[in-house]
Amino acid sequence: MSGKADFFEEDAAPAPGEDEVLLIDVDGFEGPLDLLLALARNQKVDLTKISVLALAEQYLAFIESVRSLHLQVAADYLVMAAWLAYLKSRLLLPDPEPPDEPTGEALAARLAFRLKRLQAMREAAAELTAREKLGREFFARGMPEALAGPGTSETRWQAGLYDLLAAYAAKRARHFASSIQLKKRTVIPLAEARERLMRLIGPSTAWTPIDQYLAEYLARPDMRATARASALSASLELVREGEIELMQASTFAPLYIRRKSKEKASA
Amino acid sequence: MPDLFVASSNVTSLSPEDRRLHLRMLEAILFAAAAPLSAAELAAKMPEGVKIDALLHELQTAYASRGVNLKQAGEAWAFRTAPDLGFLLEEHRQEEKKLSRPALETLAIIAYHQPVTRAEIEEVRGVSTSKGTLDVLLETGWVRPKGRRRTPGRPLTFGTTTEFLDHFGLSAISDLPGLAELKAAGLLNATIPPGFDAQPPFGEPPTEDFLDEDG
Amino acid sequence: MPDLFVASSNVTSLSPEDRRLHLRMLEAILFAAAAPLSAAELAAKMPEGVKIDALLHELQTAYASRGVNLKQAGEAWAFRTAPDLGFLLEEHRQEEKKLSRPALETLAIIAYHQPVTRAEIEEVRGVSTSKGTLDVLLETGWVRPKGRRRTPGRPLTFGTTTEFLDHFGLSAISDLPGLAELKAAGLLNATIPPGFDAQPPFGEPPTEDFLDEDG
Repeated sequence: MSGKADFFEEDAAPAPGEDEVLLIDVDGFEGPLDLLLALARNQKVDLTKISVLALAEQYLAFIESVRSLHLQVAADYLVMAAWLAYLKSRLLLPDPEPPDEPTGEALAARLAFRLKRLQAMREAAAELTAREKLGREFFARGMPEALAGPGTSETRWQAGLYDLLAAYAAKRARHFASSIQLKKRTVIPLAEARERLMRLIGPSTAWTPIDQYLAEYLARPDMRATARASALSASLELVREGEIELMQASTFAPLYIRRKSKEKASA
Repeated sequence: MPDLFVASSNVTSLSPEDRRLHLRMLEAILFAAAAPLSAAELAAKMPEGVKIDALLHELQTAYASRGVNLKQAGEAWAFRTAPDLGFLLEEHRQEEKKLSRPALETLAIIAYHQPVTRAEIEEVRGVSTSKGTLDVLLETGWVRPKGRRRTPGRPLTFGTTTEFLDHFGLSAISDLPGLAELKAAGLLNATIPPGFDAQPPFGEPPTEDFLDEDG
Repeated sequence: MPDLFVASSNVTSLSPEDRRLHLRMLEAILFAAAAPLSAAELAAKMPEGVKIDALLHELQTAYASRGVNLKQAGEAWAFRTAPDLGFLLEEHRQEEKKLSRPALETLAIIAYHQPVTRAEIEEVRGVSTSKGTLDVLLETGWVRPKGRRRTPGRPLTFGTTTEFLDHFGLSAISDLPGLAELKAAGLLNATIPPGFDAQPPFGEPPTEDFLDEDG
């Protein structure tokens, strides 16, 4: 790299435009293989000539850049990244080969095969859509005549497989919904929380962490959330009424509670 | 203007390729038409200056001895089945009816849970099945009584027929996707409670007397 | 007037009148139906012992250059207007079923790899199938279950239907564009075929020592 490039930020990244396009499209990728295929196409060479190593590096760099922006990266992209990092190490350090495992070259070939296969199916899909189609370029008889059927019944019943499956699925779904045993959630009502809190605080006017009053509930995982929520709501109500005072040093810091002294309350 | 010459020229002055193309065009238009078309309507769809009457009569002659004839009714033209082959057609058009939702549900439950009794169908459907629904299904030829359950009351069980498989393009009942497969395909929008088999309960040993099929 | 239907008669064991009647009947049946009819369905409507395949091919040849063609779609047959005349019939154009990119890709994978399981489709695409892919394809009627794979779990396989072939103007699955080439390149294999050239992993230009092949 020339020294000059260091002075000009825009020269540092060889193709910032392309990266930006990819970043914007990150949600548009349908999984890691799709992203890899897009990167391979960016190599602007025939798929048969892609460098799997270069591709792995581009993918890892891309995921890194996305993560550095604190964007959520779906787990399967990270799994692919981990695998590509492994592949990279296998390609760069071919010795010693772990026994009973395919060589780095074999792994790379496998990846290239999957990319080529996906690309082939993309092209096949495009060719299918480009075909002359019924109802678009060629047509059926506009005035069909009813053929004599084997039976003599007056009605010909119409039903498709999709309708049949959808009907069954919908019926079962409703059945499941009605047979679901909802676990009875224990919820502490606000009134109860309020009464309890006042009783526990008692006459004490010393700052005490609110959790201390809830210790009995906090030990039980199923009660923890509802105990905290009810206690907080009740305490806010009590503050408004001038019964108690609340104090918190910072976000997520312990919440302290005390009875408002009567002298102050009356003052 | 060249148009005047085209208009005044007779059919034979056209190249054989053009005449053949015009016949092909007319054939395709008449075939795809949803209603009989008058010569004027046909002419409007054809290249300008085409002698529509001559073409129509040529096509009519070409099809005169075929299984399908080009018929003129009043001003309008249409392809119709040759009158002597009328026996191939329905005398009165069969009414095409869509299977009702309850019938479709019942059919699906019979297909998935066969052999199944009426009470069992109702248990899955959550509503009582009207006699009409089962009658319709029996009429379709897709469902038939399969036997009697060896339980008190010896209730009749139902199952699907070969015609059912043919109609729905299935090679076997086991081709029906199971609950997990329905969910994976995006057809089932519910959590399958544990204990429900991923696969439908096919091939269970029958605990019943089969009806004599010939009887 | 030239006979537009110059049918070559190879089937000579029948009297010419009988053969002609059979052709006319077949023509009438196929003209009357809007949907493709299978050779078996056609045979059921014809006199017993008729060589349906020979008749179908004869009819297909007779109509090959016409405005209406006899098209094969797998096991089934139907008359369709010639594709080059589509411009005349724009009024009949139906709104195209717009498939999402994943659905189209899945359709192509099912068409080229059939019978194929959902897991195999996902392997090719590298993502799990989302809702609105397989269910939408089943809804189009182009895709259907094709039996279960004899592997653990007996997964359901999918394949394409007659409607798929009819819609895309394919006479058989083997008519899919590029199918033979893809097969030859091993790209329809589930696993990497032996001899599939390992890609140069270090980004070198592909080594071109073709001389080795003879050695």
